Amino acid sequence: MSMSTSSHDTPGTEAGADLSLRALTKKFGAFTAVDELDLEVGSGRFFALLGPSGCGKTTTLRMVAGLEEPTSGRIVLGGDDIGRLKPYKRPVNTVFQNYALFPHLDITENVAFGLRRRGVKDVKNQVQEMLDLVELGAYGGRRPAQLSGGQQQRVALARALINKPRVLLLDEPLGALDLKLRRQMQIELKRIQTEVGITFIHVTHDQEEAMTMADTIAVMNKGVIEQMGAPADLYDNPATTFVSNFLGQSNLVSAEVAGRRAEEIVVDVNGSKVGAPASRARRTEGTVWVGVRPEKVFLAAAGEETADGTNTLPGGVVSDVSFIGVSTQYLVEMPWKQELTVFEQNTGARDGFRPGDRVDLHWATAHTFLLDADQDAHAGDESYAALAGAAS
Amino acid sequence: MSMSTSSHDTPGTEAGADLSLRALTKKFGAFTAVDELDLEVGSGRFFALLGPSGCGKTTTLRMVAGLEEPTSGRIVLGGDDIGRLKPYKRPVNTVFQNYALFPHLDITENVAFGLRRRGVKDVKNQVQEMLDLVELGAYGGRRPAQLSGGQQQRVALARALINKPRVLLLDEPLGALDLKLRRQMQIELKRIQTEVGITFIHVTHDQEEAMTMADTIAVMNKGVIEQMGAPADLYDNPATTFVSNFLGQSNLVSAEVAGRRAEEIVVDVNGSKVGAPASRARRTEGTVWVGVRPEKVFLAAAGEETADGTNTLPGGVVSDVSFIGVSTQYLVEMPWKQELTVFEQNTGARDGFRPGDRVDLHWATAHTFLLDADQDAHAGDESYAALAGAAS
Amino acid sequence: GTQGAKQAAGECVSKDLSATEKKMKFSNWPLYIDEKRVKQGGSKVTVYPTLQKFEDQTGITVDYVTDINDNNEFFGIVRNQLADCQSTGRDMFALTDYMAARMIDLGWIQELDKANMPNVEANLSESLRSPSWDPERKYSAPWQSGLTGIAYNADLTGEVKSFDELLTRSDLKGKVSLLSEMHDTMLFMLLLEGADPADFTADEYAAAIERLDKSVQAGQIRAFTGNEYAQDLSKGNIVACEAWSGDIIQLQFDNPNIKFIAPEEGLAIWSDNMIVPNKATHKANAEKWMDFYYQPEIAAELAAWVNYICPVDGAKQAMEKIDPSLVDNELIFPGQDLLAKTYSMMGLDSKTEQDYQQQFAAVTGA
Amino acid sequence: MSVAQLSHVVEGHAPEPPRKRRGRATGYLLLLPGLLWLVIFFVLPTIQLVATSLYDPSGSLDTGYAMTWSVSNYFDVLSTYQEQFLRSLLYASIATALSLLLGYPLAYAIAFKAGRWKNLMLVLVIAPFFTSFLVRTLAWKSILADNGFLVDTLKTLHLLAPDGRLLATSLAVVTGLTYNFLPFMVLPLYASLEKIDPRLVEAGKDLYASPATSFFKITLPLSMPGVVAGTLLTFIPAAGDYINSELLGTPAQRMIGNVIDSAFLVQLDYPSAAASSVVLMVAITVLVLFYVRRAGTEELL
Amino acid sequence: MFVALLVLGYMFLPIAFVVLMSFNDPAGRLSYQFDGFTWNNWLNPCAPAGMCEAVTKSLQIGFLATVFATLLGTLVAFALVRHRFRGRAATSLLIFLPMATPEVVMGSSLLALFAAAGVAGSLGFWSILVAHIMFCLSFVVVTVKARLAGLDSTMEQAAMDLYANEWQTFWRITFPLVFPGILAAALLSFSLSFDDFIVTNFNHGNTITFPMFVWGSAQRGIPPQVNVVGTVMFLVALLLVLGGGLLQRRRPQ
Ligand SMILES: Nc1ncnc2c1ncn2[C@@H]1O[C@H](COP(=O)(O)OP(=O)(O)OP(=O)(O)O)[C@@H](O)[C@H]1O
Ligand SMILES: Nc1ncnc2c1ncn2[C@@H]1O[C@H](COP(=O)(O)OP(=O)(O)OP(=O)(O)O)[C@@H](O)[C@H]1O
Ligand SMILES: NCCCCNCCCN
Ligand SMILES: [Mg+2]
Ligand SMILES: [Mg+2]
Repeated sequence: MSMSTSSHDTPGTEAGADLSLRALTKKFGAFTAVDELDLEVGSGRFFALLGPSGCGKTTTLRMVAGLEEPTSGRIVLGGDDIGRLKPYKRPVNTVFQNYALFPHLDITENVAFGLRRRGVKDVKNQVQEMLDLVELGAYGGRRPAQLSGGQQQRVALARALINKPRVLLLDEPLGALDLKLRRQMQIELKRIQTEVGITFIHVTHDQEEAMTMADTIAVMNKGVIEQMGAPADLYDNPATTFVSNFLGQSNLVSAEVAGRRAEEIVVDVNGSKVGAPASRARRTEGTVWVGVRPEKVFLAAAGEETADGTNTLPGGVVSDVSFIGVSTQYLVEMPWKQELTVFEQNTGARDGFRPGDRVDLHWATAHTFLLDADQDAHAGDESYAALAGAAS
Repeated sequence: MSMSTSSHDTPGTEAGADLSLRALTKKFGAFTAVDELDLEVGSGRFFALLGPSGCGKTTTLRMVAGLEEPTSGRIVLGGDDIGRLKPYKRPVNTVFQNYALFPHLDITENVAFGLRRRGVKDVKNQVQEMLDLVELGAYGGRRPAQLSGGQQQRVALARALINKPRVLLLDEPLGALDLKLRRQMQIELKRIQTEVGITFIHVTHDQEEAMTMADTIAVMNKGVIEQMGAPADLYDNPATTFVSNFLGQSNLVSAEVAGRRAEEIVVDVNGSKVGAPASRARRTEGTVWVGVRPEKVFLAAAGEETADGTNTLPGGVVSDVSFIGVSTQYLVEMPWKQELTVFEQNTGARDGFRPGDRVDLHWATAHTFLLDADQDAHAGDESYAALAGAAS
Repeated sequence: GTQGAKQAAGECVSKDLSATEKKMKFSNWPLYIDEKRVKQGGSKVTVYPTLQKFEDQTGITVDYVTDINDNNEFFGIVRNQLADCQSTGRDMFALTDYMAARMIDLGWIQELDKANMPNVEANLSESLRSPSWDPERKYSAPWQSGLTGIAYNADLTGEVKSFDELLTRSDLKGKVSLLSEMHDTMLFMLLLEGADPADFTADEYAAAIERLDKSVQAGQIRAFTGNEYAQDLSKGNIVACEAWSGDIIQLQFDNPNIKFIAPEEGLAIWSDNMIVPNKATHKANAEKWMDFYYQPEIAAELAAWVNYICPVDGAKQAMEKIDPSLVDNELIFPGQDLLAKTYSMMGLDSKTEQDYQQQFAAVTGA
Repeated sequence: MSVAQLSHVVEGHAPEPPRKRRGRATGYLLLLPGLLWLVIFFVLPTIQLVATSLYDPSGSLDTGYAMTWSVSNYFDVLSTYQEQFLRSLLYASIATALSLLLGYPLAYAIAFKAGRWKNLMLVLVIAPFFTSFLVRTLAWKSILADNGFLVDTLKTLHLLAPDGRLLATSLAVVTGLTYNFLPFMVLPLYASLEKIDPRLVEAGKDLYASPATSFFKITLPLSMPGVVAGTLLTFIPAAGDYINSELLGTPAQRMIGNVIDSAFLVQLDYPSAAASSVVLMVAITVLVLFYVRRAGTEELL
Repeated sequence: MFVALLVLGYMFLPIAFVVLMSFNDPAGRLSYQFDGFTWNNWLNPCAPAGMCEAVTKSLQIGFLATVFATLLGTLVAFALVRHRFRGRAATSLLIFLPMATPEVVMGSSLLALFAAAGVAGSLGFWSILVAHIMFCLSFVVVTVKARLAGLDSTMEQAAMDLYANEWQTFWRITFPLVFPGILAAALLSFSLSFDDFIVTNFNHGNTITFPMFVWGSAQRGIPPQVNVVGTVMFLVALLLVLGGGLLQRRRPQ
């Protein structure tokens, strides 16, 4: 599998470098953590690597940083093969998940560390500038233990950025922060990246984080990249059940391809005819998964409305309603006993439904996608996996 | 301040007990962590205590559990004053944030601990039943270290529940779990509470968690309860800027009360007249904060639409657009330089706006609330606090 | 296995450096030389008057150390070196007859040059001139002789008359110490058994050991000690003990109620002998020392302080000038009556010695 | 449980596998000087000790000792010094128990109650090490002296019989041993107590455990690694000590250490001395293994 | 807490006595009770013949034993934590055994070896040193190992990532972070060596260390200056540890 986002697809600064991983593989004994991975990252990009725990994200980053030796494959940075260089010879820096600040050095010395190792002059000023950039100008004399989590995080960032690496690797740098602080730091990080124009490769568990920050997302699973692209592309047009479930939620319903009209594939879902754009069909015959995002679905009282160009699944019964402030989340039980999810923003424009209400589900044909039915409908659904694991 | 939710408001099982805290105060030296707190929790309720870090949630819970001695005030459970009982004499159990499982005992013995201390017979069967309830029937022989975080969490729950306490205290029991697992555990917890009918008092930082799980939420700030009620009530009708910011996000705009017509207060926002239901006005004269939730606001191209019963603020310019899958978040800069936030669900019904587009903001009069302008507009906005703190 | 410890004569002698190095080191017992406390730079220090005289007269600096507490213990300290033909760091030490005998037998002791010691030749008491283990005094010269008897603290107990009382009197229980050297203590035990210490059988010895063990088991004996008994006796932890004559007289300066008596069973008599070990590099200096202390006046001055039996003829006369009250002191110049009550233990071959020592050790627990 | 596992108990944590495989050569190179040192000056001597214990007992200093594989030495010392052997183990056990009894509250207080005095208290536990062990034991001898202030006071208060004494008793020896090895008990206890999450104790109280029950069911079991390490570090040196018995006891309190010391240094009876040493070492190893196995399988993680 | 203070009191009773006696002006030659106050012992600490020489010997041996044991032990600890090799279990056992061996046994077996090797006659400074290094070694390994095992390896990775080569990583990161452990080990070694009597007693030849001096003088009457040395050592320990703690706490603003 080979994918690429090169810098000429989207405008970006040219300060970073093209990073390209070629058939990169890492085995731990018999276990393959990263499997013939191919990847191109354009310079100046904010690239997010997303995937479930254990899929090989950290291992990939460590190979790029030189902290792990690849079993095979190459790592090319701006034309040079850096795959066998010692970590301290690579123009690549890392922001570690636990920050890994040096507890015995003050903030200034932490940030200055890389420059000093390279014998750079005028360290003082550069450090001060960098601390100002991360808004910690006044904290240079403190020890890491005297800073809060968010501040430590920014020190780690400054310590890496000051070296003007050609690629900055971020391994869940926000993982340890609490929700609100995390959102705040996301904005900071994005601001800084825009300012410095360095290529960022950002590993995260948090899809919302990936979607708001990155210009390219790669979804990784079991050592390989399942899909890669701009956030909205990936979200709207998932290529696999794994991606459709892992990135946001999806309703996936089993259906049979019934025919084709113009640019549309028509499928039969338990007797209802539903259309999908041919361009979003990953499979065009036989059994397929019909997919639609919960927020794209519109609930209507049974039999009430229909419009042209709209798919309808009738006969649902509301089984659960949860109010979550911004929106309300409905579970609707369909006649074939499957529960589908529908999100409705609480705009206040209309009253909601209650459990027991009979409803029809409507959505635009354009928002439908078709996936290969051979794939597991629950792939990538971690809460499902957790439940299954617990019950086993 | 005194508030109550009693069990006859909403049907609930009667297994739990009414808990009532009266003028409960806890001082640490000169610092007052909990300040004359009054609280009534109806039996069988799922009660959520929400508030920023350090506001006194844990201290309150610890006083109820008996792990901290109140400086003054009373704790009454089902009519009995338990405020001076030793912790091990109280029919109250706690699920600790870090679980606090006994590492030297296996799961069965962890769960059996409370029963054994009370000399209960037939411990074996009860433990097995309880483990089955939390879906860990097969794990009795393991040590806590051999379980995953989510599993440990359920053991902690089982260990507390097996004692059939009259009140179960949960101090951020899900805080350490990752996002997806957390959502999964929320569903579990809610299911179990429904099944056992015990009064739950649940402390959390996560508003979404509070809103989906609890039937009553109390928002706490600096040792006192700012507001209490059903989740939707609290969300739609915040009494203070603190609540409006802490529970979800709010746009708060400074305005002058300009008059009153029927059940509506009219205010002037930088020249635009905006209405608010009198029932949702916490202040009816002079300077006020006009509040509206981001998801209630509808963006339209400048000058395009208006409807009756709708408030409009014209002259905005889109300054930032973030796609977050389910919805898109807009920042709109108003003529008076304030940035307002608007959420729009990605229903696919229309194309979004781009940065630079000129837009008007519209929302239903009914969704407007008015707050006391003496309050800090940023109270309870933790990301703002974090930013301010970092810059200081 | 290990090699035997015996050395052939003359094999381990080092070159004598006395001519160039005006110094020597002498290991001796505590309470065995005349002392004086003098103020020096604000604090009191102890000086040894006769030793100072020696240093002044000869220009030899003497390192005088009191690190002999018990013959066997000291043997243990120097045996490795001597058996290995290495220096002990000492030029001379004073050991009791049987131990001196043992070391000479092992070939560890250097022969003395009598030409350097005219005073010794002239003044050594007749009775001490030819012990069986060094008939010609080729290797040794007595430092002092002494008596082993009983001491008690009259402040803390009534008179203790016999060794038997020491072992049996209930008011003394746990406040009695005996000497840790087998030769000292077993001599009295043999007397109690009715055996002759100068000629006893293994069975008699076994019976004596048995008797000692009973006292130990009964908790009568608080300690088996070397010379350190003096401390516990003066502190009061011990109220009565087996003791060496001169020590006790010296303790009387600080506490007149500490008494020395001759037990009804008799007394032990012994001499401590100056000997020069192999590899000592200042033998000639040591010989000068011996010669110096065999001047009657010096000997008397020493005896007047240490109160041990003086081995030097003419010292009694010299004493007239120093302290006439001591001329008739039986403990310094014993008469025939006293000497008649004294015993010493017969010589033992090394095999028997080892066996007896082991039996004794098993009782003393050390 | 093997002796290797035992060592981990003493160290208080399980071995963790090396993180990264680096050059083996470097590893061996780092080990070499230290291990060589231990082999030459610990292992070889121990082998020599065993060899010496089999020398011909009828040898003597004068003749030297021949290697005759005389296993009988063992029977001889066991029968002659049986009493001292047993006493050593008994005293060491009592002293260990007393140290535990005294050391536990101290370690507990330092870990949980000392607050800002914690460091100071820890220092106070370690500092006595620097005042020579002999000097302190001699100080005890003076403090407990028959005519000393302490005994006089106790006699005046009728807490001690008029002819009673403190010095030169089993009590003095055992308290001396307890005193000397108390820091070896307190430090590991403190280390393991400090690791205990106080919330576990709170959880216990929340689950109906009274303070006493909480202690026995939670705190104590969780501090077992410290208890095991502390008791070993106290028991082992105490069983071999002879200074306390020598200075504070009488011949009736002599321990095997005295026997070994005197046999080696005064009697110069090498075979018996070595045999006694070996017996002591074996006895301790067996006891310790037995103890660790019991403590290990029942209470340890 | 009360019991704890009592226990601390028990631990300090003899030390208080030692401090008191360091000011004693003994009336007689064999006095071990407080007869009167004087500064003399403090003003003339070296008055007793041989004592200061013995203290010097002990300090020398303590210092050298500390340096060597700390060096060798630290290397072993690094090997154990950071390297993979055969015979790890045997090595751990070998490290543990000296701690599980009573001192008499250790001292006597060393003497047995020296005797068999025919060097028993030349024991002294070197044999004491060798023995002290031996028994301090295990304690060093255990102490440093604990610190090293607790060291977060991402620190070192971060350093490498920040252009520090292996050597710089070791000296700038690993070593400073492990240093408190090494220091603690060194302190422990020094106190074990300085305090040792039993092992030394077996292998000292003609060399007199401070404990040997105390033992010897205990037989003839302890000079009060011994208490001065005891008091000074105690104060030095107190200052060292407290000072070290303060130094760690004192951090730039
Ligand atoms: N040193 C190692 N030895 C053996 N297996 C390893 C090693 N490091 C990682 N693995 C395995 O390789 C797989 C990938 O690990 P990696 O750390 O890259 O996952 P990840 O995607 O970063 O997961 P997470 O999101 O949990 O951090 C995992 O199954 C892990 O157990
Ligand atoms: N033992 C104590 N001594 C002094 N102050 C304390 C103590 N315990 C808590 N406090 C203070 O009391 C306040 C309330 O603490 P509490 O733990 O109840 O907060 P919380 O609401 O649970 O916060 P969080 O969400 O961070 O858990 C805090 O400012 C805290 O610092
Ligand atoms: N204070 C001097 C004591 C001398 C004792 N000498 C030896 C005794 C005989 N065994
Ligand atoms: Mg990872
Ligand atoms: Mg809390």
